[in-house]
Amino acid sequence: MFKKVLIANRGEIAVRIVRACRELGIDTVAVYSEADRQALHVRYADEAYLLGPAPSRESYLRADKIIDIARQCGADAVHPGYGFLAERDDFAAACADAGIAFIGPKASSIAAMGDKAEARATVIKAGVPVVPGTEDVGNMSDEELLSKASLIGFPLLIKATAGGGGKGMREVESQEEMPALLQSARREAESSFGDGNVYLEKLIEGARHIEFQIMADTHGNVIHLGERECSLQRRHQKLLEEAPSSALDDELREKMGTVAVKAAHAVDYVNAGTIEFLLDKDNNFYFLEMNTRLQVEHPVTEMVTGIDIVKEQIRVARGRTLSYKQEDVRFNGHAIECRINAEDPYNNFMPSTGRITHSLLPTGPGVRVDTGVYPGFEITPFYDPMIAKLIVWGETRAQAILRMRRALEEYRVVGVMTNIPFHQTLMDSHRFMGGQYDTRFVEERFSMQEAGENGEKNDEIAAILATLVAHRETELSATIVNRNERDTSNWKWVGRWERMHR
Amino acid sequence: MFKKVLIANRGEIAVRIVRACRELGIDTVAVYSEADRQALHVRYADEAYLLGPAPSRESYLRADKIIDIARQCGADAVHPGYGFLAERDDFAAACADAGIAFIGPKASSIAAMGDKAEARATVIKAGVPVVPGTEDVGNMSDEELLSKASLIGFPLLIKATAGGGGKGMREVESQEEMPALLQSARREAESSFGDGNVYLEKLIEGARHIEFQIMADTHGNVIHLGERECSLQRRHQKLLEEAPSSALDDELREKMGTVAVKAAHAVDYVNAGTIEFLLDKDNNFYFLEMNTRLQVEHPVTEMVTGIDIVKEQIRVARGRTLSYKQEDVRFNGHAIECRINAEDPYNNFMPSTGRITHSLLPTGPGVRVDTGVYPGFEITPFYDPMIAKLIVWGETRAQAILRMRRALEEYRVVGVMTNIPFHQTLMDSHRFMGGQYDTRFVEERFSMQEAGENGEKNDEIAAILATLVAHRETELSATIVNRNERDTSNWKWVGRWERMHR
Amino acid sequence: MKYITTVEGRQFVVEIVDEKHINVDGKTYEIDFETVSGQPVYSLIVDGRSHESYVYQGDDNWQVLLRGRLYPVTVEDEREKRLRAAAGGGVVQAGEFHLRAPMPGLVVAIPVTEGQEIRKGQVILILESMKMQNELKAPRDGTIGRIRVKAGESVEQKQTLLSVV
Amino acid sequence: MKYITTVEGRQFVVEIVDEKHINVDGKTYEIDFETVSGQPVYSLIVDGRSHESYVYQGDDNWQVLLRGRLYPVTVEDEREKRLRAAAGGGVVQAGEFHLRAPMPGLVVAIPVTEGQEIRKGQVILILESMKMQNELKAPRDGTIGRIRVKAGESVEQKQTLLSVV
Repeated sequence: MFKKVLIANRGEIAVRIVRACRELGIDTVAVYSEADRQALHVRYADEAYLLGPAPSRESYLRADKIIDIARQCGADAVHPGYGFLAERDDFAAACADAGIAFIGPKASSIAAMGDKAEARATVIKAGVPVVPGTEDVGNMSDEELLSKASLIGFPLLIKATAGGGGKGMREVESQEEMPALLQSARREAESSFGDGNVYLEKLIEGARHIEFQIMADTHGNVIHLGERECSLQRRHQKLLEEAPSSALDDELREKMGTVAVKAAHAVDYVNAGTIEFLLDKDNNFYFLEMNTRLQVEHPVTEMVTGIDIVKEQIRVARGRTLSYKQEDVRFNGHAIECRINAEDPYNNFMPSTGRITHSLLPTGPGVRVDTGVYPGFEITPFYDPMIAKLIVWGETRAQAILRMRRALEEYRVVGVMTNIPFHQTLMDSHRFMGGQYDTRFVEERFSMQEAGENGEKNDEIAAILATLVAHRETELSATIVNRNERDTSNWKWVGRWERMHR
Repeated sequence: MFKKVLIANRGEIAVRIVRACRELGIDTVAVYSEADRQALHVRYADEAYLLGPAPSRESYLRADKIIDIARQCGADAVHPGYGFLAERDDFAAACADAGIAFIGPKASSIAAMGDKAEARATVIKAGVPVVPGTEDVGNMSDEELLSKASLIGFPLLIKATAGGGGKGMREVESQEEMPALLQSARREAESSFGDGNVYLEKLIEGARHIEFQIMADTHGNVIHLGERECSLQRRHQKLLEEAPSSALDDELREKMGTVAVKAAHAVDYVNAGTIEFLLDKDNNFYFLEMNTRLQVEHPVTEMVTGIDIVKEQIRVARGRTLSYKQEDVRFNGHAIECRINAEDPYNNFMPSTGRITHSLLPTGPGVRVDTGVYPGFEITPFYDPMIAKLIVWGETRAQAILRMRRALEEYRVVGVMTNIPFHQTLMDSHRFMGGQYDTRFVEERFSMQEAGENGEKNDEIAAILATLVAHRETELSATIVNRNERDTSNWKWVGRWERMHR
Repeated sequence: MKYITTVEGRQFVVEIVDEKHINVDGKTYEIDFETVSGQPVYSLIVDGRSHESYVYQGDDNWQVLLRGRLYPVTVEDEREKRLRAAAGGGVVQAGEFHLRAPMPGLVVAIPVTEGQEIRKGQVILILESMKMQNELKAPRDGTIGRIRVKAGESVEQKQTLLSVV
Repeated sequence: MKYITTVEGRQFVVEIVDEKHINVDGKTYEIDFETVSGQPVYSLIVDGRSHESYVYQGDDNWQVLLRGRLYPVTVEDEREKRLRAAAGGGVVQAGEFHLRAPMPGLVVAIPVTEGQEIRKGQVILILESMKMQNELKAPRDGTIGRIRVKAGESVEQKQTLLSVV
């Protein structure tokens, strides 16, 4: 087994990887930016090295520095997590050149799947169905794209060639609005991936986003661990994922799983990866893209299969054969993951920054929380707003939903706004309970306000609470007029009073 | 289903029951003592009523008040948890008389099993093997006991007739020391159960403490959910439990399980219960006692079977038939529970009280924490010292141990001393890893010091840390000589400085 | 002490009788009200019902987060109420509006120019933070006044970006 | 600033060079030392090795809890060291010892009487707390002095129960 693994990431996923290494008896090396000195992955790791200033370009994207550190500290492998350098084939190659194992696919597979246009071409050859769109390999001018658009037909999607996570993605209703949207798409793609290339894809309406988890070893074995339902998105950002999907039956699952495995074979894939499909109302499915890395939502698959995906990643990266054959993979119960973001659900999901002053995690049976934050930690504007993943397991989907409700109600975070109320409202929505939703549901058919109407209202209690707090504050502020008369007990009050105003 | 359940308990188990009710859509009613106004079960429940002053006798043992509250708030069931009123047949009867469902066995079963001496007599009739001892029903004088002692032979155990959890239990090596030990046993029994009666039992040496989880419904169905290994004890207090036990193979498991079910039938048992056995080196097993309630360590069984025991308790109390048949019960992987107590492992496990100022819970895959405390909560001397249960699941026992090590290392509690270091040392002990231990292991063959020698030492880092802290404190105390010159920022320092001296 | 408290248009007269009692619209309740962990998290027991809420100050009101629902609440004592009534009351729609940065970030684009007429809801600035592009919209119709930042500039939280007159 | 630091008999000379450097027995290390969440929990990075520890004050030393192991550490600056040396050093065995309650609880029994000769380790008082009976033992041989409490009495933490002379 590896002796020492460097984790080229931050936040909850870095912590997740530290845990997997610990449980395999492997030493861990954290890297961190100036903003993350107190981050949990730094606190938990055996070694920690500073990369540079807070902005990603000067820290977590500094491939060169990271490889130097790995060399100097004698790490024999690097785990990239997701985001940052996870899908940069040049980084994977550089690790290999430095004689350091990259815990992920071969550089060539990342390149093949990383360029979305090339990926489409590759899987089409392998006989995998894709969404109609521009088949040409990247680099198209606005003019070319505008002309192609009419052939594909509207509505359509502009997507970043180097893209992922909806960045640089725009939806186009008509020829007229397309030029402006091309601009903003290229701009976002440029700032996110340093590559402004985009391509077009027909928009499948009423579609679900279904993805399959792939595990492959270096001996040619490729299996899938079933699907994840990821249709609940906002601005192409996933908000909630489930396994299994209420849209699939065993037959369709096997059919799509087989195609997913075929797509992975097409780029002779190794390690963990995810094949994303669009599934339309008539159960036609189209290859969307492959994420050549560990996925944010991998825990829902772990909960229903009992397989530790990160540990398995490390094993196969070491050259071991997969611990499971396809027939060993059994699905048990239902799992749901809510992404807890530092953002204000009552103000257009505006990101929220600040210091977490208090937090109470939901625990108990069937509840798992993956997080990189804790009370006293500062949420900065430099990285993505996800501060935790709340995952629950239940014998049935209904039980999982009831458990998630219970867990969300227990979860307390003070210091930043979170989208917990959004998830609570979602849990109460009848369409979600019925499993009847597509990728448009959140944006087009869900509103915090309307949905709220279903839940019981409690104006009077709210009035009483606000009045009591207002009253108390008036009294407190009164007690601190004369500073000189303060004694210790007063300071405590003041401290509290100041916190209340943070 | 029930509409409203009153939870006649406190701490982690009250929270556990609130969760089960929530997930079944049942309203919850908490009761609390003056010391528990801010306890988690009060914060989480839908309703909360004050019982009285902190001491149990004036609060959680006030059966009369609790039943009045249940009546007045319209609760249609009461869950007693464990301890307090859980094994008081008069309380179960009183609930029935008040037309409130008691979520547990019939009063008659509690009575039959509650009097340890009678219980022995009952199961003997049913053909269940028991440890040799005084067969007579309680109420024996010291003289009678002393005379019986020589017939049973030494070493032997004095046990409280009304007992449980090792309270009022004493081990006797010889006739000489017996009178004194009888005194202290009766004294402790009196103060714990208001009943000073004791009986004698032969001491089985090198024995393991193995218990079976029973679930029974009102329709005569009784099943077992497998065993729990509870041999790791100190002063007859369980410290760590596992499922399954490394001492059992499938054949022995089935044999003991069948006997356990037979013992439950003997008192036509209903709801959840536990049959405790002693298992000697030659795999002979003896009925010890039946705990006619939910057990502290029930989560390890939940982790390996996937069955929510508390929800099932509520269902069968409502008159439903069991959701599972014996053949539906499957065991998957291995689970371990560490009881996290507020006590000082470096000072004879002396209880530790105080306010928890900081806490960081271990989370992530396969980790579950059941707790009733949080940062800001005060640990008082009135109730038992268990502040949390840390439970992990692994595909194998080895993986469970590695995961528990990881979780214990992550767990931070500041404000009270905990026995976390004890568990960490235990996880490193070779005999524990080998699964080779009996009920005497912790007291006779385990020492924090010796065991520690295995682990790596780090004197130099400890020296550096202590020096840096001492240095910082000297500087800080210097900054606060002149009180009048303080400004806000200073107050913060002072607050911190004061906390550091708590 | 008497307060006039308004929740989404609904008005309550709340009187703090003493530590353990309040009166709402003439009905008296027994209450037990405590702060949890010295945080703006409050535990309130009213006649046996246990409620926990995160209560914090909004720009001009109180925000009460209760069971996954946010209640905007205004609390005024009688004096304040009278004063506002005298002042003609109601929230003032006119006057200059200053667009402030809701969080630290990078100004990506400013699709408007000084003096330009704008509509309520129109995007007037794009701010990038946490790797997301956030579109800041006009709160009402008006004209763009002074623009204090330019594209490519990093801004602090609450920094004034531009004004709408 | 120079300190003489002793861990279980092992002595280290630790010099605080500056914010980022210390010198231990002549060897200089680069360090990054921070407290976490304003708690006595410390994060220390020494030449890349990351350590986290709970450090608190014992009666006459520092207790360092590091990776599940407790290190009792004494830290003295040179002046203190010299003073102690002059005073003859070593922990004083003689003198009156006051048995204090390690936690609040109920005195269950006092199996000794004033003036009674006792041996080190002998049980001199039984205190019930958290439903457990805790036997408090004599720290050394001696004679029971004044007994300040009686069975059945509730006592506060740190309250003096009796003395051993």
